[in-house]
Amino acid sequence: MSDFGFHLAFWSLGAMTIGGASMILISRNLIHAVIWLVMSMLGVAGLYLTLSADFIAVVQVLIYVGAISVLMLFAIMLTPRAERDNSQNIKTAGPAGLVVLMVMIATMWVAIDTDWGAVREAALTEQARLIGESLIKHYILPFEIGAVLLTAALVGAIALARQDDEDAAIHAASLQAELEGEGAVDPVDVVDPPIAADASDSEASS
Amino acid sequence: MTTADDTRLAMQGTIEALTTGDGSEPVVVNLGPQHPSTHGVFRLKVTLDGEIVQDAEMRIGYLHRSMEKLAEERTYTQNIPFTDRIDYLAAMSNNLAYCLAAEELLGVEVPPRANAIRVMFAELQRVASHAMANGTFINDCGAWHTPLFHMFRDRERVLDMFEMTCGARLTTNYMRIGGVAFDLPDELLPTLEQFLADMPENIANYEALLLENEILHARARGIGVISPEMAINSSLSGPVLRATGVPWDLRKANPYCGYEDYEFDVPVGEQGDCFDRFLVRMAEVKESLRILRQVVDNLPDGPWLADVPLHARPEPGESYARVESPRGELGFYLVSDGGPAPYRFHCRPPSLINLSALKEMSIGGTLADAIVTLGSIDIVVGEIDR
Amino acid sequence: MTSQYDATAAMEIVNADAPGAACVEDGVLYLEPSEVAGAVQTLRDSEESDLVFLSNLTAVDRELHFEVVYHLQSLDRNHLLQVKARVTDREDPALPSLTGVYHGAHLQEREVYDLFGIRFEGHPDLRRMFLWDGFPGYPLRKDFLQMPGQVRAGLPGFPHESEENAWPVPGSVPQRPQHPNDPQPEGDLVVSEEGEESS
Amino acid sequence: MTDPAGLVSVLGSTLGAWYDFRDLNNLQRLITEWIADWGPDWLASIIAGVLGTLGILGVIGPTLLILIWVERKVIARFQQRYGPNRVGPKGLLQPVADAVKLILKEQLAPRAADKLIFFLPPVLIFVPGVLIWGVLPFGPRMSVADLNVGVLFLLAVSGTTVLVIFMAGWSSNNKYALFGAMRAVAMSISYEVPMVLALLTLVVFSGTMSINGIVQWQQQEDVIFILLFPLSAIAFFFAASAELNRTPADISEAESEIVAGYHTEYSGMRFGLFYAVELGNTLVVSAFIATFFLGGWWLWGLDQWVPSWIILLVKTGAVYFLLIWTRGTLPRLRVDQLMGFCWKALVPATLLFVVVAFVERTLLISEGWDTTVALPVMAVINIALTLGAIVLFARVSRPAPLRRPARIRMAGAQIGGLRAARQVASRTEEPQLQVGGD
Repeated sequence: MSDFGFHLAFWSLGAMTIGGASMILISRNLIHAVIWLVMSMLGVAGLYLTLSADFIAVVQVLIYVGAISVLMLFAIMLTPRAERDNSQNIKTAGPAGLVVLMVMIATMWVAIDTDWGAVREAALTEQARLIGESLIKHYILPFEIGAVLLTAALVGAIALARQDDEDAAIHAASLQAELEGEGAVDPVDVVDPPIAADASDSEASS
Repeated sequence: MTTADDTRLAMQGTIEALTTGDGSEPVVVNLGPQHPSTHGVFRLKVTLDGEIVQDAEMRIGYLHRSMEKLAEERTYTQNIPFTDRIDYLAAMSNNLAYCLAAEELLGVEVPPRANAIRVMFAELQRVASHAMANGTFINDCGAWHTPLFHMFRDRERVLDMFEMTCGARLTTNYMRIGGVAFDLPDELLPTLEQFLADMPENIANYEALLLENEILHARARGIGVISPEMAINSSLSGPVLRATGVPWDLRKANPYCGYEDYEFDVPVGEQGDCFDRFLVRMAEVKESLRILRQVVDNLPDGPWLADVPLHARPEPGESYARVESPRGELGFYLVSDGGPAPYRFHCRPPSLINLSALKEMSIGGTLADAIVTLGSIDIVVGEIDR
Repeated sequence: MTSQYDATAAMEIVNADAPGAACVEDGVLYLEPSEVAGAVQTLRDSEESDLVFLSNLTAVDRELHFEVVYHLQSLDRNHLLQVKARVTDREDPALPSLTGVYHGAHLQEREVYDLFGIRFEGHPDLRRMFLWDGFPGYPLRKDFLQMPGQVRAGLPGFPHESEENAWPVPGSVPQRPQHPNDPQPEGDLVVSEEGEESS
Repeated sequence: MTDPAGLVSVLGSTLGAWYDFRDLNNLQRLITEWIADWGPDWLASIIAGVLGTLGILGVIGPTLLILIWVERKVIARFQQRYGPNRVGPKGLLQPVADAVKLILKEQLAPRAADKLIFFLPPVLIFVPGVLIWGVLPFGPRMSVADLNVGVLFLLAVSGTTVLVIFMAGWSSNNKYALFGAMRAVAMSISYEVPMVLALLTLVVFSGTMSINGIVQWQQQEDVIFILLFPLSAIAFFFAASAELNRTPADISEAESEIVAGYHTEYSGMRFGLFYAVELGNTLVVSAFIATFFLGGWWLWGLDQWVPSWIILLVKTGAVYFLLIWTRGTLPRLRVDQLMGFCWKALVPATLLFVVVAFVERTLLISEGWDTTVALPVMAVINIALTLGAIVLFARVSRPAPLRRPARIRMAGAQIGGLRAARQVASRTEEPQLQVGGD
């Protein structure tokens, strides 16, 4: 591809990425922010394409746009009052901005200072194969550790999500007791299910 | 409001959330009044926790036409067309029930041919109504109208026969106090013969398509279950009651129009779930065809309308007549004060009363189950609201 | 064939449990309004009457009082009993609710409340059903929207019986001018006469 | 390969000439080469891209219009109706009339809707809908972009549709729409897993991620993948029809439950766009099923005689008919049943077949077996495995209420209440009707 096309793509994708990222900061609605984030991620995927990294680009879309942003939306939807204006924590904005600015300057300095040794070669064709081979040959240990970590995280997430009804009942009862001014309550008292299923109704005459 | 009040409220909210579910807020969804599955302007207000129904409350009255009041201003004969509009999917049954009540009040003897014709049309109406009920039920289970249209084909043929006989398809206004309005036209019996000849194959087709359908089983079995005790206590009737295993059919229990002369059986279900209601309706269609066969074979000759004055003034008194309409026990309670119009005209609507247990049937199931349950009860909003 | 359950037998069953709760007039069982729920429960639970099925529940406005009518059915014994209760207070009519005895009474009692205004005490959810909250009056009462000229609701008689019964009943429906169905006043036929002349 | 004396030869063409309608790529190549002669590189590649896009749109547009008619006609035949037959010959212009009507209709937006996000989805949903066509090979060289990560591209692009659906449902400020969106998202996340696994089977076995590569592998080995991996084909078919929101998996726009799901609030042409994309997606999924599992543009040498894209279209039509058929026949599953089916049945089954594919591929390479013998044997083994898995699933997965048969008994002389009910139920004779059960 000629320089003109490359520059056109690079600058428009860069604008898309940075514009999307800026809009995340500006937008006060969390759902809007996620949608801007998606735009930013799509820009990054496009930048990968200009680097002839097909595989990474496609994976970027598959994972970040198709999965992670959807998960974020899910999380926001399941959070009470997610549509609330999220611009309240204005007190911490100053220090946080300072930290971010410093990190950004450091990153840019590294980026500019490093000699990247730009390669002007034909695109790698069999990227997936190369990545796969390096993953299971050179980087087998980190790959395995990552896999174990992810499995552990998965199990942990399930364990957390399956919070027992018992816990909820105990919590509710203690709150109730507090409300009535009775002090703490013995958990044993409330473990019984609150409503016993009426067995007589479910028995047909058969 | 003080801060302490705020805190109390928040705590109460948390307690509620913790005891009702996984700490999430319930969502209230209005199914209706305009909704594809409420079969008319019926509104079901469901409170959902995720997809689970926590509470179901029905709001009705969108189709209320104050028929009971209007009927007090019209003569006994003039009231017959109202009964068509009460349950517009089973107009013949409603005509019949009202005429029985009026005849009881007036002490009219109905000629045998009229009785046979009444049975014929009541059973045809049952076939048509059950075709509609089962078709829409499968639709509520999510089928893309295919079984519905197949069953509509049968219903169309029944309606054609109605049209042939009395000129109307839905609001028939065919029954009269003392008989029926017109004798059967010549072309009716051959059409009915053909219909009776074709139906077994059609029913076999439906059974092949639907009875062993695993998805239908998964959607309808064990859904909307009600026990026979609860069903009787809730005054449920018709296929909803019979699906629980209670063999209660007014055609057998209190035969009218000479039903005792016909041989038929009362199908009952076992588990009282939506699928049993569907099966009971399928079986009832077959029994109706059996009755129709006998009616056609033993059709008596003679007058079809007793000599009843159009301007009848019944003696003061009251009557309560019931028939087994496709939806259940349909009763008319008439009170006369000796005047030309009923002093009180009351309809016992099976659709409305069958909804008594809707809440109990739907709570604990998912939203989709509630829809299937509602579909299996087979409501007609005209009859609910009157 | 469903038989009518003997009202006297039913009275005996009820009175054995709550003396004086029931009486029979003209072959119809009348219940003491305050005892309705208990009496019906007795009839339901009694082995002999076995009236487990509430077939119908409605009311009739007898102008001096309301009559609430219950049709109770025994399925296994296949008999029907008509039970009535009189509510005399027209200003604030009230009756015990049957919802504790029959679950099926829920909607029927709401309907009666909606259209007659009879309160059923103990009903868990007594609201108007067909009409909206705040609807003025109770339509099935005979004095609902009482018409001018002391004309009673309902049909007074057939037109052939008396001149007075000819439609429209005087005073009941306001005369609409110029309606095609109305009998035209004299002198309005000029148009047609002209038409005849020109033709 | 010698040029067979086919239709094309009769016309006196030689392979690779621009008028060889078997491979329309030649025409595009002619144009781009001509531009490259005098113009800059980038213009040629842009023109090539535009031509490809136009070609795709030229295929989708009219096909959609015809497909609406076909679907309605076929469904109507299933339902003993005539279907559209008033507008134009045989009702062929009905979709046009519908489109005109939709365009003329007022476009409503709920007052409380999130306006920007509400207006975007009907447009955005077109992007993946069109992009996905780019990697579909219509012939040996007839695809707009023959990516070497084509399979991944397909999954990535189809995955973004969910986001658009979510935007539509969320911004409508309607509970039905929100329910539809939540269901669509939950279902799409779930069903992507068996879809990926089913395709992974093919990728592992054929050793390429290029879609054209997979077709060429089938051509080379003279076998279609549905014979080798029938369970993957079934799983992919079901997962795809779930992603397409078609009965029996149309829970995200379940008419009888949540009216129209995520597009409840869209009116006029906005709804029309959703509808069109949905139909277009159905077509493209049929095409991909035909490509992956039925050999795509290849059909045991017939592709030498008949233009390859016609073969693909015929296969697509067959799969599409199957989709219409299931839609016209089956009721809808419930949300939890659909999810359960995905996670408890499809994912383990497809995972099993990924392992099977690994083993078989490794054996083929390491043992150096003759594929003409080994592949049929493997096909037989895999078909047996598939049948076994299906039977096992049918046995194990039935929930408790379905294990008992539903019975209808006749009351006979017993008419009455509970006592009669007990008598009827205690009868020992065969019930009148007995369905279901183990």
